[in-house]
Amino acid sequence: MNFICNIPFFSILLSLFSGTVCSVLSAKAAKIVNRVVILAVGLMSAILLLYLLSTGESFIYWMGHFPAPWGNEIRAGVLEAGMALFFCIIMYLSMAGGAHKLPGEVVESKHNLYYILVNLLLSSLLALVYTNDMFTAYVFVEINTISACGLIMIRQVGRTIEAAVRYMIMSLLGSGLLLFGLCIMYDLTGHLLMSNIKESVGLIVANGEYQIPLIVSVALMCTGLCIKSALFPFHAWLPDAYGYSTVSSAAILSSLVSKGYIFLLIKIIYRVIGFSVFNSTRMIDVLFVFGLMGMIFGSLSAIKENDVRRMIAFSSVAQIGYIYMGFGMGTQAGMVASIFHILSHAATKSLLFIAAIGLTDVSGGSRRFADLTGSAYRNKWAGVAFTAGSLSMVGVPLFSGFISKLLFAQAAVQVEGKMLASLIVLGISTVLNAVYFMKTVIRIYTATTETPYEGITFRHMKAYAVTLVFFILLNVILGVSSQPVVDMIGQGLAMFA
Amino acid sequence: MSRKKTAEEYEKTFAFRFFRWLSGEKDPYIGNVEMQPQKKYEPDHEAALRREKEHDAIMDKVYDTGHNRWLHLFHRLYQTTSVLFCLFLIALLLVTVSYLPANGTVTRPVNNEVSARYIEKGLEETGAVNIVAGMILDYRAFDTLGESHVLFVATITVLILLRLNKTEKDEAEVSDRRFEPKNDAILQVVATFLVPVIIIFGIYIILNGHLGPGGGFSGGAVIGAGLVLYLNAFGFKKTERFFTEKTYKWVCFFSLSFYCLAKSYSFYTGANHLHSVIPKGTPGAILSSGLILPLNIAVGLVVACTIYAFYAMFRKGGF
Amino acid sequence: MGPNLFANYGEAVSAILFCIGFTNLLLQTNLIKKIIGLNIMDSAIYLFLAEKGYITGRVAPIVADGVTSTESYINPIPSGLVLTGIVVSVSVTALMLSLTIRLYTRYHTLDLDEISTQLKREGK
Amino acid sequence: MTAFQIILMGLLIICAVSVSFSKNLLNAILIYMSFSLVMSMLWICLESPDLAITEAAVGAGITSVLFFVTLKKIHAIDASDPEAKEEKENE
Amino acid sequence: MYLILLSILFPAAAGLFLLIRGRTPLSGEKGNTDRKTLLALTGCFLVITASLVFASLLTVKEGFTLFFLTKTLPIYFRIDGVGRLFSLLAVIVLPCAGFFSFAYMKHEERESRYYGFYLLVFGVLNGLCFAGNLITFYLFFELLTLSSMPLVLHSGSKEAVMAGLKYLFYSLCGAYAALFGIYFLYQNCDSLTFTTDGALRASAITQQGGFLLLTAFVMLLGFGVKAGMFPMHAWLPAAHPVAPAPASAVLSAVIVKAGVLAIIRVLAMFGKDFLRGTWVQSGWIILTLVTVFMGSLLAYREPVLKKRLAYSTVSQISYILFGLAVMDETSFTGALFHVLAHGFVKAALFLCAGAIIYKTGKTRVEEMRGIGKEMPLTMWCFTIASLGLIGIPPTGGFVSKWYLALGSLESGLPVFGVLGPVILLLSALLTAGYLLPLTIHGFFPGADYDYGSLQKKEPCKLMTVPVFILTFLSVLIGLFPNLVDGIIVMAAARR
Repeated sequence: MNFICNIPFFSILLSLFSGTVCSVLSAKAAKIVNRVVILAVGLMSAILLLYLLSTGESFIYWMGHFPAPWGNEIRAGVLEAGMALFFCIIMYLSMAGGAHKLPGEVVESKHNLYYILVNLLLSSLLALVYTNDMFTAYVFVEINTISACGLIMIRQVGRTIEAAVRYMIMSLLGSGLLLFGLCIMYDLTGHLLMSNIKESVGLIVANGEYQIPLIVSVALMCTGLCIKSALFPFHAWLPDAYGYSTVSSAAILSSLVSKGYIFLLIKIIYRVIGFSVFNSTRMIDVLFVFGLMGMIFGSLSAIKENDVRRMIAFSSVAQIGYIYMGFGMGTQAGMVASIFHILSHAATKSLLFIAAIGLTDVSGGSRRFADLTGSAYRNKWAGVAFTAGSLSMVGVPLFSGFISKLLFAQAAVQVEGKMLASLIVLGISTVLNAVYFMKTVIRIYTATTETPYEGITFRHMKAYAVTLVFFILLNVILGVSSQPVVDMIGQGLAMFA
Repeated sequence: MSRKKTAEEYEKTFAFRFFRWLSGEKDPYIGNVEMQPQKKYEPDHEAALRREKEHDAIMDKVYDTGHNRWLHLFHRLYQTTSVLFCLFLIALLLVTVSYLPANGTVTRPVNNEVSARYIEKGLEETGAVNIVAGMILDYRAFDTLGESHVLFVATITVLILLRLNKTEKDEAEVSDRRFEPKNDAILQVVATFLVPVIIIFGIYIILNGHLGPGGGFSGGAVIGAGLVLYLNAFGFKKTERFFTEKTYKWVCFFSLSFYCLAKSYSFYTGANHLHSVIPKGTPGAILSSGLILPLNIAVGLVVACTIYAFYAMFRKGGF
Repeated sequence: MGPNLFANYGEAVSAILFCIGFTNLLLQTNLIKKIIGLNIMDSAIYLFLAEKGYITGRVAPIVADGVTSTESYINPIPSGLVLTGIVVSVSVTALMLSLTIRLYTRYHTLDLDEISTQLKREGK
Repeated sequence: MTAFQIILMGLLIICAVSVSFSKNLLNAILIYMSFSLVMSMLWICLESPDLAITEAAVGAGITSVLFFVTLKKIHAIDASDPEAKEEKENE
Repeated sequence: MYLILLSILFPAAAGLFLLIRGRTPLSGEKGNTDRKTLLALTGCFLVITASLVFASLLTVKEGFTLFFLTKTLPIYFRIDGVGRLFSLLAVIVLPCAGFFSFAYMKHEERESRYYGFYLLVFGVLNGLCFAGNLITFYLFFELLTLSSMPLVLHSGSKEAVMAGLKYLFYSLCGAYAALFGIYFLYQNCDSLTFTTDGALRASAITQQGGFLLLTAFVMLLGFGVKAGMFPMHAWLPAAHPVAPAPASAVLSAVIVKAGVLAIIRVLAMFGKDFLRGTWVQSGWIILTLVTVFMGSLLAYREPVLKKRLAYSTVSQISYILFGLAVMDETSFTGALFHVLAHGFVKAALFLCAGAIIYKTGKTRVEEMRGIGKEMPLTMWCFTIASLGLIGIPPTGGFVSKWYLALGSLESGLPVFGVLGPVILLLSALLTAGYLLPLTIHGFFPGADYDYGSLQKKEPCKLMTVPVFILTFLSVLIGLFPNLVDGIIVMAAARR
């Protein structure tokens, strides 16, 4: 076995171990460890990705001395490695972009705890990405949930604690359903490993035995993950959680945590149930409908919002709707579009959160639109970044948002029954997006004659500005050279089968 | 014959609205999209206060469920639908259960080659008499590694939520003790007898984890419970002599690090098909079954400390 | 209805318990009862899992007298999974309870709806 | 054995339902404690002694203690309800 | 190849430079010098850009691909006949209006922002004209909307912001409607590169003909928003009165034409043979005729000068669209000719209106009695341009309308072949009705006019010269249509 194949294992264990290590370090050292770990994992994932692209085959890695159905396994393919790399990039940028807010919002003595949470979150995301075992996935979903909850309430104002409680309640409902579905699946197949379950599911479908439990199990697992990733009717916790937590948390939560669950769902669809079996259940129609509803209602709530960060949070609801709509189409193209949208949305949404914090900082900390007037002149970098993010959200060509919408539309055109609905909703939602994002952009670029607030120059926020530049670059790269990414996603999905 | 309409009357007609739309005078945004003209900033505290009061009044009106019949009705409706939904869920699950393979039989899919190998070869491959312990700490050790980190991250969140700084801590302790007698004699006497027994029992469970029922987690929980009892009987002063936040931190750190590193070694050797140097020992002996015993000890330490930490955090926000 | 409802009475009970827990978690306004509901829900799932492993007439998977034949022991896998699961649910319970304490010190109520009303009243 | 199991399961359901409908929080917690104990007995019946030990230590022990402490904390915050002395429930 | 890229990127970069660097000119001595440098810079930029565009118009023959957006979607540039024509229009009108605004914008705030976006618009327009496939075109179409919006809401008053938003939303909705058409085309074409006549696969036409027709109609409507076609024309009269006059001139003379260019492209993609005689054509002709007539009628009733001119734009653009909708060679020539003619004339008219507003502050038509006595030069230009818009022989308007009517009659369409010219004629009469009174009352204010208070208010050279140039050009193409014919024929051949 090639040494590079150890990388998934190393990345998970490294981030897990760094969490433990941070618990005895001072805040400063913990911060450094955190950054180094994220960078190292990102670097390793990049190497792994290159290696996998060159070999063109996925591989299985034993977690222990025992082969397939007896021991735990992790599995790495192009898609997994790419996701890991992307998660690391976003996480690093989010941490860097929000670092200057941390001292003001979190008690000094709890900083190292924050970094523990981030490290563990990273490790759980990596494990979710790489795992080949359902029960391992469940355990790491729990780590993910708890550390996300910690990220929400690390800034201890009333709102965040309330949001954390709501988040936990919804998440636990989701975990419960997921675990129950998993148990039924275990009962039917007798396996916990994804590849073995898939074989057995194939047999079950072929025999026509246990049809109802199978469908119920699939439905339970899907519902659980949908609840956890804040699909439309289950999004009540989201605006407060994203709107009031410290900014790095908001960026990470919106762009990574929910995406981790969605990626797990993709794995379940492809590697556990099988794409064709999944499509034959009615589940995809349900996902489709809720996705469409999310797209509309999320945008409508965002339009009504008078608080910029909550507005961005509501926009997340709409964007998650897009992803589920892609699932609901039930085609390979729809899936590719959804996965691309995961990337594009993660890049854009964290950019928006980080840019928004720059704008609110120069408006006396207020998030109301009235106070934000002209803030783009006071903090030029944040203004430009916010505009770029908005353009991407609205779907202007050259930004990543356009490509994902293009892919969705292309996928929709191929699906007979759902074409019209998805295209129309896509159009409406895009226009609604344009309404609230362009409104904000105009607002922040409306010059005020006299402001009580001080501006900020480049010199005082070097790290912040550089982060923003990287984010914009990421967006533009995704928007301009999307073909390699799309190819990679296609290749990764092919490896899934 | 045309009748001259007044301006007001005319404004209500369809033709007026049509022509207004035709000539592009109708603005669909006014009143719909928030966009107000630029005003100079004038700090106006009175207005702000007044606004706040009005806001409060409105909120009172909206959320006073006692008088707001519609909201009340909505709540009722919500609850009814939720109950119905749950009944539906029960029915669905029962139907599902009725289609599942029959319970207690050997022929179900669950009893396949996986469990067969655990039972048949478990003893020789892991060295653990307790097959469950062998399974969770060797075959499926990655899950268990995750599990102990769940506990760890939960402690971290509890620390974030409840840990107080020095001065707050003292106040918290005072208020915590308000309702209970200090140094309850009965409790103390009972505790003197009970605590060592409990703790020894816990240690037994941990050390016996690979030989019989039990293991790190349950043993750790028992020890933790013993510590909690001790704390209740003798107060924080006594326990702080041997157990402080620092102790907790380092015990946790070393146990988890050991766990992580040991498992990493075993994963690494396993995946790369290297020979592991850890001896299996004779099955049934206390020093046997490779890494399972040390891992059980590590887990036990972590759990005991964590449970004590939970309790102390809940009681006074630190220890 | 399938053929095995009465044979699977354990699973049926666990399904009912699951739903009771679910309802509690969803409907109770009181946070502590919500948490109890959560615990009941988790326990129900563990019961369901444990029922999976049980085979009539066999004993717990602790090797006695060196007998390692499949015929003598029940399936050990569910027990292991439940063991892991219980730890998870304890952690979550502790976290939820500490959240409850924080929330109560801040808002002096355990009712989530009331808290959101208060939040709106604060206007922040 | 089966009859015993069925009785235990009936107890479980009774406990769960009465938790849902009990007005007093303390009662609810006590009932939940007994729920855990019944559960641990059930696990003995299902030939899983590991689980029984763990459930007894955790469900009936630690979790309940944490519930009681929480309840006590809450009453302490209110400083009005003096009947919060039931936190000495371990093992 | 680099010339094309340069002529797009240079003005854009220059605009961004002004936006980033520029600060509001201060009052006093320092502000004055600041302002002078700003103007000098902008002037240089405009001239350089114009020469770059001319150079690329003359020299560049081949298209090139910049990069690939996705595997089958290249960003591709090429200069063809139609693009050349529109680019010519832009490259004449934009510098003229730019120099005009040097004088006009003197007292406005935040000039650097205005010029920055002005240059951006210039660059984007060049990109739009040189775009070689539909996706590239769409990219610049969106960018055009976004970069021209700040020009509309420049003054920052409530009306301006609302008008800007209105413009933005109308345009975006239209563009998205068109985008869905593009998705379908992408599905049913081999490539999205502009062709002369139809790029649809034959199989697609037979299988999904009905759906493709719907798509075509939606795309026409979507791009028609930008061109101010009837159901979605309302943004024009809202945006024009609030925008600075030179910005209105650009908006009306060039940016609105982007919609026309888009529709020409769409038409070419679908192919005339595919659309001819279908319900799409009839529906489209009806819409254009309604717009032509309604626009003139509304302009006739409108008392505010700039708004009147805006309605006039609505009406006149639909002349062009009518010419396209007839799908006949002659009328197509007429339409292209009208693009130029209307561009020059409308720019001149708006600049005149701007000069009047700048000097006298009067915005309503009835206030402008005797204006010809006060500002004779401006009013003469106004009059000549009006004649051009009405279509009186020596001007360009006559030639284009002649071709339009002729083509419509030749096309042999059942009803519209005859109805079209009639409505065009009616509308021309209305045009005369709403433009000439201004001249008449301007020069002959009547007996009761108080000549005592009369004073010369002729604006400075910076204002008059651009107006002269544009007026002169509008007459020139009327006198010597052959000058333009070369380009038009080329455009018509390679559309």
